[in-house]
Amino acid sequence: MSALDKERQLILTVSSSPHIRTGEDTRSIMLDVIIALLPALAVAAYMFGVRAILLALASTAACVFFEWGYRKAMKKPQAIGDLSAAVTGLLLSYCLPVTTPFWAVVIGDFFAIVLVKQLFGGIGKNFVNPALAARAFMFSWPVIMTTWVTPLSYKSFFTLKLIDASTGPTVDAVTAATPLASLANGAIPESVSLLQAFVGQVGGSMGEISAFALLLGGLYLLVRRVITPVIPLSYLLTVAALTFIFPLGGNGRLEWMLWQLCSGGLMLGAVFMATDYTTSPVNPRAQAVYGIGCGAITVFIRYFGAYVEGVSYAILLMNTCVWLLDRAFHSGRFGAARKRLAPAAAQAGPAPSSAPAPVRPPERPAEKPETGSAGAAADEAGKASAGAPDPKEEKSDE
Amino acid sequence: MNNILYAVAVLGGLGAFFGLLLAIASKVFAVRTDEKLEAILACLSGANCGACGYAGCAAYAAAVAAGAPIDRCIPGGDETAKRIADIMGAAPAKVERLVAFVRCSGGDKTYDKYAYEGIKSCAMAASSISGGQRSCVYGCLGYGDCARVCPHGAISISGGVALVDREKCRGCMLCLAACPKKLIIRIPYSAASTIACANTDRGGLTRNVCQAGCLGCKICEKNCPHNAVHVENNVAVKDFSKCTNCGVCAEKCPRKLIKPPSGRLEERAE
Amino acid sequence: MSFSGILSIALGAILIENFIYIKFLGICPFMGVSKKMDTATGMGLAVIFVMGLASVFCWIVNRYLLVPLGLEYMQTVAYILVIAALVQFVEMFLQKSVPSLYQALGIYLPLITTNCAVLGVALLNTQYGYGFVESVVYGITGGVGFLIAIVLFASVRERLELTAEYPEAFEGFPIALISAGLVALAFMGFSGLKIS
Amino acid sequence: MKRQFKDGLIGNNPVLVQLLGMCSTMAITTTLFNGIGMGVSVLVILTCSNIVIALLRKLIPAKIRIACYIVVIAGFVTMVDLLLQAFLPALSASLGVFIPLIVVNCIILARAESFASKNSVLASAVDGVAQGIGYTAVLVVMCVIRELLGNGTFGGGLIGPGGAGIRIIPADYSALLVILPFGGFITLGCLIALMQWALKKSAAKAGGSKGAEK
Amino acid sequence: MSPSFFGGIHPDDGKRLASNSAIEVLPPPEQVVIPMSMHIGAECVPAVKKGDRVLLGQVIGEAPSFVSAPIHSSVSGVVAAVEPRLHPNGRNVLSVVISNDGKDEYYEGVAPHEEDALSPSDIIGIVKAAGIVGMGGAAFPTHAKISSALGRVDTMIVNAAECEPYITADHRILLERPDEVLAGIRLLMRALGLDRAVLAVEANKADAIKALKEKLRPGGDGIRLLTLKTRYPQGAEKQLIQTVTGRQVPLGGLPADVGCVVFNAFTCWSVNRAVKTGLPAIERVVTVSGPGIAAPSNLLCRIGTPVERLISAAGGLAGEVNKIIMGGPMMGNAIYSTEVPVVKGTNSVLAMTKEYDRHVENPACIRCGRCVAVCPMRLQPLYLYICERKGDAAGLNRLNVSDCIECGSCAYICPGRLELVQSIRSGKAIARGKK
Amino acid sequence: MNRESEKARDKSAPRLVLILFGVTVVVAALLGLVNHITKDAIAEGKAAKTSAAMREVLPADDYTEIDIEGKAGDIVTGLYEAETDGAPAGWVVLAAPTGFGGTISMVVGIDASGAVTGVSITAMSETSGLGANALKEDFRAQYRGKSGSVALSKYGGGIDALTGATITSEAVTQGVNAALKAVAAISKGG
Ligand SMILES: Cc1cc2nc3c(=O)[nH]c(=O)nc-3n(C[C@H](O)[C@H](O)[C@H](O)COP(=O)(O)O)c2cc1C
Ligand SMILES: Cc1cc2nc3c(=O)[nH]c(=O)nc-3n(C[C@H](O)[C@H](O)[C@H](O)COP(=O)(O)O)c2cc1C
Ligand SMILES: Cc1cc2nc3c(=O)[nH]c(=O)nc-3n(C[C@H](O)[C@H](O)[C@H](O)COP(=O)(O)O)c2cc1C
Ligand SMILES: Cc1cc2nc3c(=O)[nH]c(=O)nc-3n(C[C@H](O)[C@H](O)[C@H](O)CO)c2cc1C
Ligand code: SF4
Ligand code: SF4
Ligand code: SF4
Ligand code: SF4
Ligand code: FES
Repeated sequence: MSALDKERQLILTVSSSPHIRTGEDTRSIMLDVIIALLPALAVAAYMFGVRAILLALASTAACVFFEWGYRKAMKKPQAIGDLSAAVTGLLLSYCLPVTTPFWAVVIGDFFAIVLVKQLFGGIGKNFVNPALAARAFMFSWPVIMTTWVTPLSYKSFFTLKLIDASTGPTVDAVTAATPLASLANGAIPESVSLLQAFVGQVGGSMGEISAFALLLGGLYLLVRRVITPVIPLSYLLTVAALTFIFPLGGNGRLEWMLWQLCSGGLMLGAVFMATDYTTSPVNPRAQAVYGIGCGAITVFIRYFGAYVEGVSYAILLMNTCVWLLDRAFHSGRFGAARKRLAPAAAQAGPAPSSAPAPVRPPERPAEKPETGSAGAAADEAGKASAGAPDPKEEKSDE
Repeated sequence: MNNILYAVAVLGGLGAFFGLLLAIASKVFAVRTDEKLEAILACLSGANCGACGYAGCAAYAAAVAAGAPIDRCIPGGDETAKRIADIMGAAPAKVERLVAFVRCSGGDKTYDKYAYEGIKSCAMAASSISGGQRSCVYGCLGYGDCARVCPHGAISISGGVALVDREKCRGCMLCLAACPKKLIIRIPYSAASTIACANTDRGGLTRNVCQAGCLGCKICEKNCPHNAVHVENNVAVKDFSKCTNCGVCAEKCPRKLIKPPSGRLEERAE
Repeated sequence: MSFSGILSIALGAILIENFIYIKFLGICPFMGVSKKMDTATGMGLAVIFVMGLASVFCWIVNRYLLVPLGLEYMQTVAYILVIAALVQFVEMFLQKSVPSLYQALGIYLPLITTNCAVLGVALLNTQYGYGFVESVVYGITGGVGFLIAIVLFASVRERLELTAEYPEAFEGFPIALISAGLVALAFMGFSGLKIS
Repeated sequence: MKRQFKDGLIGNNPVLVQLLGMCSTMAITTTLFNGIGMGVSVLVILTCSNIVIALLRKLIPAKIRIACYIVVIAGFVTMVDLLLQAFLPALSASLGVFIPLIVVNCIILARAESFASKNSVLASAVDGVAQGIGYTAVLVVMCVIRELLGNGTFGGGLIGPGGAGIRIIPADYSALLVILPFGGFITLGCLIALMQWALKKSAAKAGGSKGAEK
Repeated sequence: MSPSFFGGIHPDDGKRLASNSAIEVLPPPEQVVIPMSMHIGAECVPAVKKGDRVLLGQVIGEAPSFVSAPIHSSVSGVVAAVEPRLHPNGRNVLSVVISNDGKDEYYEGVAPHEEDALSPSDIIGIVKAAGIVGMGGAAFPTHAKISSALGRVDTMIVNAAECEPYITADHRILLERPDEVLAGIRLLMRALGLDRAVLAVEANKADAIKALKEKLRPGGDGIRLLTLKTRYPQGAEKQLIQTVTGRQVPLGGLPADVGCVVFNAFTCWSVNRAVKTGLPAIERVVTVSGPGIAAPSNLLCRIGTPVERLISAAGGLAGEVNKIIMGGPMMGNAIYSTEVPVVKGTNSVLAMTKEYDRHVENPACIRCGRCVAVCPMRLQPLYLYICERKGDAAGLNRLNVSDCIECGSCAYICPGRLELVQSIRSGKAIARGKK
Repeated sequence: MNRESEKARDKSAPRLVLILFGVTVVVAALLGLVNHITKDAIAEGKAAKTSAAMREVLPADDYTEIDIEGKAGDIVTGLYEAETDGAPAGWVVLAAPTGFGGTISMVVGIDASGAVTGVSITAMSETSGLGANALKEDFRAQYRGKSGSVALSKYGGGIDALTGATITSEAVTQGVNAALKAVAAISKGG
């Protein structure tokens, strides 16, 4: 021990490089997601009354409780601090009708956290989206899951009564068909305008109604680099393209497409649920294929399925393909495409001084390193994001 | 009655037809098969249930012939496994049961050179820097790589040192390879005591880094009536072929590190 | 047999009434051979082959032997006899004549003989009153449904094998069954699908 | 013989330990009636086929033994099927294609191969009954759980008003998905997990006491 | 859009701490500890024994093979011991311990060379004799690199990116001695028979770029100054080549395979000094910085000086220091004793305080994919981690674990705080062992 | 098992054939016997079920099948003319529309005036608790007395859909409509 060490009584820490880490961690990311979800909650509260907030709070609390309880029971280190359970709880409440009784939500939360997430080891280890799986499970009570309240129909902001599971909606608010139900029959809804659908004055699950608020949240996530645009864009573009090319019921293509984009859980799914890290691919190209798959299945179910809404099942189905996709579509290998790029001089052998190949000017764009493979669009999308995810750092001038 | 006749005719006809077909096919398409393989196949349940994880009984039989574990046929159970064992060759002759032993008593009796942060694994810590955080570079790191590979849960970490439970250890010796410090040795199950240290530095240096380490004082060597203990390279080593379990060495060791191979560390120290 | 008819049988067999996730036929090989993706693929292909073959021969036996003689009640016995013999025959044939194919598919054949899905498809063909083409389409696409189901599931299991940490009691089949349940949940999205 | 029964129920239970016959276990366990009906059918067929195969075991050459077994089994299955259709049409309708599919239920062939073909008639008969009871027990447990959670009733098809079972959970609260395929997978998964846990626990206990003896 | 490499990160570069401190000469210590292994390649054989008197610049360790570099005494004095001593890499390495007599008597071989008369092979000979190794981190013997590049390259790149946070040694040398660095570059060009070179500097060294621009003869000597985007790991060899030339070093290949050779700026400076003065590699500039250093500085110190001395020369430690690093924060080694000496490849000593320690006890991957997005080698660190934890050698090979340059970008960015680099390092061993 | 003797037994191919033949013959004989015993009971059971359903929707003494080849759509699978005391009492239509979980087999009774007298469902695989509620009397009763064509309330008709099971409700409605149409075609033609 050196004198210095002795003098300062230093017990130094030794660890592997790197010795600095970004300030972002799981908790801060999840916090960002929660923040991004708030506008949609605000719209829900405005449209459906205070019950929307209560439902969200109850679901969040229950998820956090189950996460804590399971890990306690299994004697595993606690992990509620990472807030991922809170995100799951919040998102589950978003894809339920505002009238869902609390007991049903709590069962859903239990299902999501215990059976889907923690049983497989907790965050990062589950293979399907907990909130969506729970929503699918909650179709055990179809009446609850398909009872929609007309926005702004409550008599008082604070008094939306629960529906009673046995007698159906005994609400002092009016139940309504969602635009999706109408779209499923090939008809553009008459009672609401597209603008209303965009801002959220329509029936539907409490958190999904406002495409606008969700896009706002998505924008926040993009700016904070929590998500990359690959999945939401490829998802939405696929739905847009398919509905534009194949409009139903003789409707105008553009109008039909816009209605499809603004209705149902599409925005919520594309921005917040298909992007769930754990259950989506990590390679940008695979992400693009995943988004396209989600989009195609969504439209397929919306057009041909028994369910008017296909988003949750589309995402769940694609969840099961994640491992395959990540394997099949990883992004090439550094140096694998070198032959094409090697300069003539290097191969010509000695005498470089007599005829040195000029150094490439840096202005010339580098050639695309990968060989152009299948799915050029996916490739492009992948590339677009590849640059993007450099995480935001503490600025050097801080 | 006609009906029954038809039934007999049709089904009997089908049976005869397919019987013939298979009989001919088995001649025409006869493939020479491995005797052993056939024998193994005959032992299996034949349910082709896939429970073994292979594509049917034949596939599993082939795998067994190629060295796969013999106890995977679930419907067949133990009996099948036994019969396959017979086919695959005589069971190994009875040998002295060997168990694993960790040659270290340091752990909490050493001090840490630094605070280690990182993956909790001996291999990682040892390969990271300076042979791990412990002051003694020979000793057990206590992150339990050995315990993780032990299929029988025989190893636990006690007082910062890995400890093998001789009753649970089946002598597979997977732990030997897992230990980056090469601290684990085989000893006879019956051995009453063994030297739990591997520090080959001179006594003074050892004393500096560990309160329990072997000083190479040779007291054990001198006292052993059977010439079974020797200090080599500054650390005592026991020759089990000579040791009679008389216990003199353990008694005389000033550091009390000649210990029985199982039991908790504290008990051993007594 | 119109194209849309075939399409709806195919979609039905692959997605809506998936043999594994919805109909529960052929679970034993599905669970047994889904640990690795490549064996799962081999199994899936072999199932397609056998289900197609079974559909063809059972239809012939039913149409030209059993029905004319009023022996429909003997379907089960006749079908299983046909299937068992055929599979064994094909296995011998492949082993001798096309060893490469035998290595790829043949080794899965014995496992398939005693598989609910194969007898199931023959019985269902009869129950649904399918004609020859329909039977073949249903048989093959039912096998395709099996292939998709088992390959997807194998990929999920590979992932779980590497990353998941479940309680010890769930080791092996339990966690696999629960995972299969979650995949079945996702497949419910296709229920009630109607192609018009 | 007592051991054989214990094995059939727990130690070597065909479904929970040997993991055989899972298709029917998951597919038809939606009401108690189904479960008992299926269980008893399998029990009868298993016992009969075990007996016959044990009788014939010396006679049948190895090459065609599977074919012979299958034909025998299929014969019994068809008989049971016809009898059910004639005398218990409701059960027959609700079990549907799964009655003929008993032919390929791996349990029966597995027992034929691994037990009946190597043992005496009596032992084989006992084996058939024991394994059949083990199978039936699992089916009944599955049925009770799934019917209760998924439909809110007990004893569906057997008791209660119009054979609809006794309602325990109000209809609106029962979790429909439990009686759908999804619920079949999950319930069986949990049951097997429970079994593995219990076996491990008892093994540990046995091991512990053995250790103590030493 | 200027060409660039794939991935990468933007950590806070922390260079403001030391970038304005001029290089100070650190007086040689009373005792130097000179390890016999300071480079890639064979360990040197001690040429002296205990009690010998040695002079400044005298060879005390002889290179046993071509890929190795001789080691010289950095002081004059008496050999106090030849024994294993703690090395910055954490292991005990055979070292020559010399008690400094304070006289700095030069060894007779230390004399300036007649620069204009030198042939390329003379230059290589001088570099070899001077024991110059790459100063950019890997410490590959420079003469070996030149020889293997001879006749195969068309582009020489001088790596002055210095992309690692906090380090300012190259920056200061460029700013304060631009002439000497440029002269070194010209010498290396001559040795390689090239008439062009690219001097690549990250944009965050504006003053150095300005100083260099003033010194470059306009159009005359073939050295082009290229300003790079500030992004880590811009200075990694393969990435730098890609940025500068658009070429990708092939799998398992060397820079020469794409006609390039890369030298660190300080290496160039050392070459110039060896030719102009005859002084071998006995000294180097070390940045002593980091949040835990009271007065961050750039010190020109003798090889073999204990780190402890550097720290006290920089005002000592400040704040709750819990980690001392040799090298940069992204790739350097944490040391546990400040007794260890400065070696040829040491470019910095950093002291980090507690608030920079973001280690967590139970890291969990959330599959966010950031590690994949930032990996400049296009690897998938999360999957490497999974395979390593399972000991899956085949999986590691399939995922090309050996391509990893251990830049640390993935571990830096990981919000789940996985020890990705540590795991990958162990994964490389697993993959090699069971190939 | 004794492998030596087994091998010996395997030798002759005719033996294989004979044994398999023997086994199948015995099984077939037994089956034939069982079938002989149960055949009538099964047929009776089936007939009883259909006729019970027929009697439920339209009580009559006698039902005679009418050939409807090509006259009704895919959904209608059979049509019977009902007679009471020799006088025509109406028609009974067997229909099989597709619901949520597959085909729904139903029987529709239509009286001489063309109004629905009853709807009965003989087989379905709809989800219990949802689509299976169509078996309930109060749902089926809604169709009684309707003529011409029927429709769900949401399309302006008078039939309230089952909660959460629009598809099943639509299917049943479709079946009734098909029956009405078939009868209309027959009575016009006949
Ligand atoms: C075993 C080995 C052999 C090398 N051989 C050569 C060589 O022949 N020519 C060359 O220019 N560089 C050679 N290098 C140097 C590398 O190309 C590279 O410059 C060196 O590893 C330092 O790179 P880094 O600091 O980016 O890691 C070699 C490196 C190693 C490890
Ligand atoms: C991740 C990474 C970052 C590096 N950063 C630098 C750097 O900033 N400056 C530098 O000179 N060398 C850097 N190197 C080392 C170079 O790859 C290369 O070894 C060096 O430029 C070769 O020159 P040398 O042999 O003269 O050291 C880095 C290497 C790696 C792997
Ligand atoms: C598990 C489950 C079972 C279902 N079973 C039926 C069913 O038997 N019949 C039906 O028409 N719809 C069934 N559905 C579909 C939906 O309940 C319903 O068709 C869809 O949500 C539209 O309902 P609505 O228009 O009646 O509100 C089922 C859905 C689920 C999740
Ligand atoms: C962008 C983003 C989206 C998320 N979406 C979901 C989601 O849809 N459902 C959910 O249960 N958790 C979601 N989470 C939380 C968390 O990642 C999820 O519970 C993991 O599946 C847990 O392993 C999300 C987290 C992030 C960062
Ligand atoms: S790994 Fe093997 S040898 Fe080591 S303790 Fe466990 S059972 Fe004994
Ligand atoms: S014995 Fe070896 S492997 Fe086991 S804890 Fe000690 S150092 Fe680690
Ligand atoms: S950055 Fe970390 S958390 Fe994200 S995918 Fe990579 S290893 Fe997992
Ligand atoms: S350390 Fe390796 S895996 Fe990680 S980013 Fe750097 S090159 Fe990629
Ligand atoms: S019971 Fe084994 S495959 Fe169905």
